[in-house]
Amino acid sequence: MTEPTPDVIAAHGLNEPEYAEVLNILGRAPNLVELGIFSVMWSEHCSYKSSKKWLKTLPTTAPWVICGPGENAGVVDIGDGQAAVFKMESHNHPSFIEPYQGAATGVGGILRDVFTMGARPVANLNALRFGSPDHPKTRHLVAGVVAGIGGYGNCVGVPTVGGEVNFHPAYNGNILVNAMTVGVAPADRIFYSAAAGVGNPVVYVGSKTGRDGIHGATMASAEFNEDSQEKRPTVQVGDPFTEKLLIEACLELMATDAIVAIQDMGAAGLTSSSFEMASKGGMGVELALDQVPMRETGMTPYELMLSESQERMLMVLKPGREDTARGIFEKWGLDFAIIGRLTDSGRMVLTWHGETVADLPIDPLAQASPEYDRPWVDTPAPAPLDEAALPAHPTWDAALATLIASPDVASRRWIWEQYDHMVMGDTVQRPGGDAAVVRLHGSNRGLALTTDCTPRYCRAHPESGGAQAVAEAYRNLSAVGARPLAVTDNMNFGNPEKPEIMGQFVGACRGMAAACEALEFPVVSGNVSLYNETAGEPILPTPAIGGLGVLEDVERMATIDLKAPGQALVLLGGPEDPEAGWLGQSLYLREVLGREDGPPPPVDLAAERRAGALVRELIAGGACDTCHDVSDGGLLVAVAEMCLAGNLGAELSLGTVQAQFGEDQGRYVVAVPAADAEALIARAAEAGVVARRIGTSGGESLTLAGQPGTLALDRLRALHEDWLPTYMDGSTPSAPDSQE
Amino acid sequence: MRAAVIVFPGSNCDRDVAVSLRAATGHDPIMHWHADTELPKVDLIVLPGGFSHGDYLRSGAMAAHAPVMREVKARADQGVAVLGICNGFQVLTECGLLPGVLMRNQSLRFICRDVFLRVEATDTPFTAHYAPDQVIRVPVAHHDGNYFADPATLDLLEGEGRVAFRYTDADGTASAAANPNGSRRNIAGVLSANRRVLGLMPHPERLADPLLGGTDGAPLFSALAESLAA
Amino acid sequence: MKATVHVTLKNGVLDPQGKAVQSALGGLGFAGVEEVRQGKVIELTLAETDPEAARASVEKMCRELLANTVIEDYRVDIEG
Amino acid sequence: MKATVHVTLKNGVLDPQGKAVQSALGGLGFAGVEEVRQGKVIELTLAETDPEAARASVEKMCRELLANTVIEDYRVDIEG
Ligand SMILES: Nc1ncnc2c1ncn2[C@@H]1O[C@H](COP(=O)(O)OP(=O)(O)O)[C@@H](O)[C@H]1O
Ligand SMILES: [Mg+2]
Repeated sequence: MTEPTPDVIAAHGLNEPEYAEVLNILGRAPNLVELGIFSVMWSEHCSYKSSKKWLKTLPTTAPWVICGPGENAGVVDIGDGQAAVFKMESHNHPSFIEPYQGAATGVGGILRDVFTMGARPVANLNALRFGSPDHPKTRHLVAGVVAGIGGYGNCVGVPTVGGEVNFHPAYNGNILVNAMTVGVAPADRIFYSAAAGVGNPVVYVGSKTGRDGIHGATMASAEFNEDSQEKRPTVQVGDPFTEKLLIEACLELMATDAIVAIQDMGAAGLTSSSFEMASKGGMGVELALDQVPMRETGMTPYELMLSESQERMLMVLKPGREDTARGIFEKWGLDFAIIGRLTDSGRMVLTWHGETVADLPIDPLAQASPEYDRPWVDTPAPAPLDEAALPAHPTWDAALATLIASPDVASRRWIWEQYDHMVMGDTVQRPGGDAAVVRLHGSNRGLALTTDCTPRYCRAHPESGGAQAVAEAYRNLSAVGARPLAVTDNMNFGNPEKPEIMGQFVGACRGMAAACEALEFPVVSGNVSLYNETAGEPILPTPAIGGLGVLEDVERMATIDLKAPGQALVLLGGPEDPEAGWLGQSLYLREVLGREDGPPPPVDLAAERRAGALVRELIAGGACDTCHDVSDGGLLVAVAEMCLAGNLGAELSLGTVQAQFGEDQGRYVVAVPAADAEALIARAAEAGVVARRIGTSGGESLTLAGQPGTLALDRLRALHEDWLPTYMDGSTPSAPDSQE
Repeated sequence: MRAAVIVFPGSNCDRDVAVSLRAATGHDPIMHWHADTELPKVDLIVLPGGFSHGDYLRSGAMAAHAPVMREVKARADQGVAVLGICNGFQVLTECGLLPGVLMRNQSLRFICRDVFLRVEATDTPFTAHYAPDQVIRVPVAHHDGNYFADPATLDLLEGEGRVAFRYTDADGTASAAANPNGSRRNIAGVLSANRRVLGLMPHPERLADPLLGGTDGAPLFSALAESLAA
Repeated sequence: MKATVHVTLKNGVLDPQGKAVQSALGGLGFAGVEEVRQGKVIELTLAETDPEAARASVEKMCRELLANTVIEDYRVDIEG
Repeated sequence: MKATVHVTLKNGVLDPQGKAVQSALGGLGFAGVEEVRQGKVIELTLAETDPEAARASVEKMCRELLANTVIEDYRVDIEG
C-alpha cells in the first residue's frame, strides 16, 4: 500500500507531531488500516489527550468504591453484597445531526457500558441541553431526542427515571445529550475488560458489522477505494430489540464461568475494544477480520476496524467454553463468531483471508497516546451585581408566574411521560421529585439517582459552577433521604485549544474536585465531550453530574409534595439574614428582569455537608417525609413546586425579592407537623444549620403574609404544566399574564 | 392456581407480572420460553407486556406466530384463562383470540402515566374482585394502544358485555379527555366470547404494591388466584 | 428475485399517522392536502427464481405475517 | 390529484425492522428470504391539478417532513 499523503493524514485528524510519533513507533509509514487505527485511538474521544491531566485531579476513592474511573463504568458497594455500576456518556453531535437515532444510540451505548460489567441495568437518566425555544430547530430536536431516548429505553425495558433539561441560546448549534445508566450486580461478580490467557479465544457477539458511523475520515480516504459511493459512512441506527437480547444473553453467560474479559464496542468499535482489552491485560491479539460477521458485502478491514455499528460486544473466553457461549447467543438469535486469539506478542496483528493487513504494538497506541497540557486562562471573576441598578421589580406573584412557566422551570411531564419510568416494577419515586428512587429488587432498600448542572453558573464562574453541580446532586439525593455515595460526570465543553475554554474546563474540575472531596462523594466514572462549538460559538461549560445514593429503607423516604394542611414549612440552610438572598446569575434575574449577570451563588461545602446530614437524619428518623431542595428560581419556586405536587396551598412570610427568589445554596424546605417545628429548629441549631419557619401549608393558593397578591393553585398548575406541551404543539406559548 | 408466563424475545414485563402473581398465589409462575411448544398444564396463561420482537412490523405480530402460540390457542379453546397485558393484548388480537387491533396512539407518542379505568364487567375470573362500575387507577405504558374495531364488532362486544375496562376520568366518566390513546369508545380491555381471555392495555401489575403508589391492580390477581384455584 | 409488498390500511380504518402527517403539512404551510394515508412497503430479496412461485410464496407471507388483514390490504409486485 | 411517496432507508443504513421480519419469516418456514427492507409509503390526495406543480410541492414536503434525508431516500410518483 502506498504511504498516506499529507491530506489523508490530516483527514484522519493527526497533526504533524502526532504523525511523527506514529512513524517513530512503527519505524515505518503506516498503511491505511493502521492510520485509521491511530486516528481513532488518538482522537480526543478515545485518548482524553486534552483532559487527562485535569481528570486526574478528581477524587476517585472512598471505602465503598469498588472500581473507579478506567473501566467501562464505575462500581460502588451499596451493601447487602450488591454493587451499583453506573456511568454517563454524551451523544451530542450525532443527536444534533439525527436527533432520534443519535439519542437512541446514546442510550444503547451507555447501557452496554453497564451490562458489560455484569450488572443488570435498572435505571436510565438523561441530561439534555437545547438551544433557545425560539430557535427554529429546537422543537424538532426536543421531539426527536425525547422520542429517541424513549424509543430505545422503553423497548429494552429499563425505566428512564430522571434527568434534566435546560434551554439556552448557547446550545442553538450544539445540543447536549448525556445519557446515564445505573445497573446492579453482585459485588463479587463484576466483570472487567483486561484480557488474559495466551491462546484464549477472542469472541465477537451481537449484531453484524455494517458501515455505520465510520470515522468521518473514511470520506477523505475514499480516494484509496474505488466505488466510494457505496462506502459512504452512514448514521448509526439503534436496534433496541437486539440490545435487549444482548443484555439477556450476556447476563446468562455471565452466570457461568466462561468469561475471562468482556468489553462493549462503543466509539471506535472493534479498534478501541480490542486495544483496550489487550492493553489492560498486557497481551497481544491476532484477529482474523474476515471472520467478523458482516452486514454488507465488500467491506474492507479498514471499515471493519472503524465501524461504529451498535449492539456488539467483544469477549475473551476460557478455553473450551466456546460451545456454551455459542449456545446461549444462538438461543437469543444473536451473531457469535470466534474472530481471534490472545498472544504474548504485545502486538495487534490483523489478518484478512490469511494476509496480514496491520501489525501494531499495543501499548504505544493505547497508553502512550498524546497527552497535552493545553494553555488555559482563568475565567475572569464576574463583577458583583449592583442591585440598586436593577430595573423595577414586578410584584411577587407576577414574577413567580413568569418563573414557574419559564423554559428551565416548567414541568417536564411531557418528556417523562414518553419514557416508561415504571417497567421493572421498582420505581418507588417517579420522575418529578428531587431524585428518582428505584428499589433494589426483592428488598426494601433503594438507589436514589439524579443528574445536575447549572451551566449559567459554570459560565460565570467555572469553579463555583463545578462545585455547585456536585453539591446540587448531593442535595437532591439527601432530599429524598439517601446517603450520597458517588458520582459520574459528563464534561461538555467547547474547543480546548482556546485558552479561555480550557480555563473553563480547569476551573470546573477544580470546583468539582473540591466538592467531591468535601462531601466524600467521589467520581467513579465519566466522559468528556470537547469541541462543542458551532461557528466558533461555544456552548456554556456544562459539567453534568450524575449522582447515586442509597436508601436503607424506601419506606423512610421523603417526597416533595405537601401532605397535610397546617404543617410548618421550615427552611434549612442560610443565609442568616432572613431578608438577604443571592440574585447574581439567578433565574429571576434572567427570566424576570432579562439579564444574565453577576457572580453565581457561592457554595459553602462545609455547610452543605451539615445540612445534608441533618436532612437525612430527619428523614431516616421519621421526623419528616416532605422535603425539597431549593435550586433554580429560589425559595418561592421551591415552595410552589411542593404545593403543586401535593395539591395544597401555603402561606409564607418572605419579605424581600432576595428572600423570595435568591438562589443561595445548601438549602432545603421541609414540612413537619406545626407542633414539631420548634424542636426541629433547635435540632438544626445543634447541627450547625441555620433554620427558620417560613410558613404553613394549607388552602388552595399560595400567598405571602402581609403582601398583596395571591396565586391560585389551578393557575399555578396551568402555568407550570402547559408551557412545554404548548411549545411542542407548535403554537406560540402563552405569555403568562402578570396580574389578575 | 398454576400460571405460566410466556416469555417472548423482547418481553420486558414478564418479571413484573410474575411478582404480582406470586404475591397473589404464594408461588412463582412458570416462565415459559416462546420457542418451547411443550406447555405444561396450567390454569392461567399470561402474555406479558414489553416489546416482543421489538414491536417491529406491528406490535405483537411476530409473537403471535411464536411456536408456543398454537398451544396457547388450543388451551384457550379448552377454556384455560389467558391474560394479555399491553404487548400481550396486542399478541392476542394479532393471533385472533380477541377481536380488533391496537393501532398507534392518536398522539403518535409513547405514553406512560396512571389512568383511571371503569370496570365494566365483573362476571369474569379476572375482574370478580372489583365492584361493578368501580373506578380504579392503573398505569399505561404504550405506543400502540389505540383500540380499533369496526362498528359492528364494537356493537357486538358491547352487546355481549365483553368490554372489560374503559378509560374514564376520576369520577368514572368516559370522556375524550380521559382517553389516553384514541381508543374507540374508550375501550381499554376486552374479553373473549367465553370470558376466559382478557386483553388490556393498562398494567395492573404496576400498581399492586403500596410502595409503588397504589394497589388498584391487585384485585385482578387475587380474583384469578381465587377463581382459578385448583 | 425481488418482491415488493405494499401494505395499506383498508378504507374506513382510521389512520393516526396519516392524520398527523396531514396536520403537520398544514402547519408547515402546505395548502390543499386533502387526505394522507400512510402504509408500509416491504422489499424482499428471494432466492426463488420463478416469478409465479415467488408470488405465491409472498402472498402467503402477507396473509400469515406481513399484513393484518383485519385492517390492512396488500399488493405484491414481483420484478425480474 | 394523487401523489405516492416511497420512503426507504438509504443503502447501508441498518434496518432493524427488516432484519426482524426476515428472521420471523424464517421462523414461519419461508426459506430463501435473503433480505428484507421495510419502508413507508405515503399517499396524498392533493387539491392541485397540475402534475408539475404537484410534484414540486410533494418533493418539498419530502425534504421538510416526510423523509428524514439523513438516513432515508424518497421517490415521488404523481398519478392523474
Ligand atoms: N470526566 C471524567 N471523569 C472521570 N472519569 C472519566 C471521565 N471521563 C472519562 N472517564 C473515565 O475514563 C474511562 C474511559 O472513558 P470512555 O472512553 O468514555 O469509556 P468507554 O470506552 O467505556 O466508552 C472510563 O473509565 C471513564 O469512566
Ligand atoms: Mg465502554
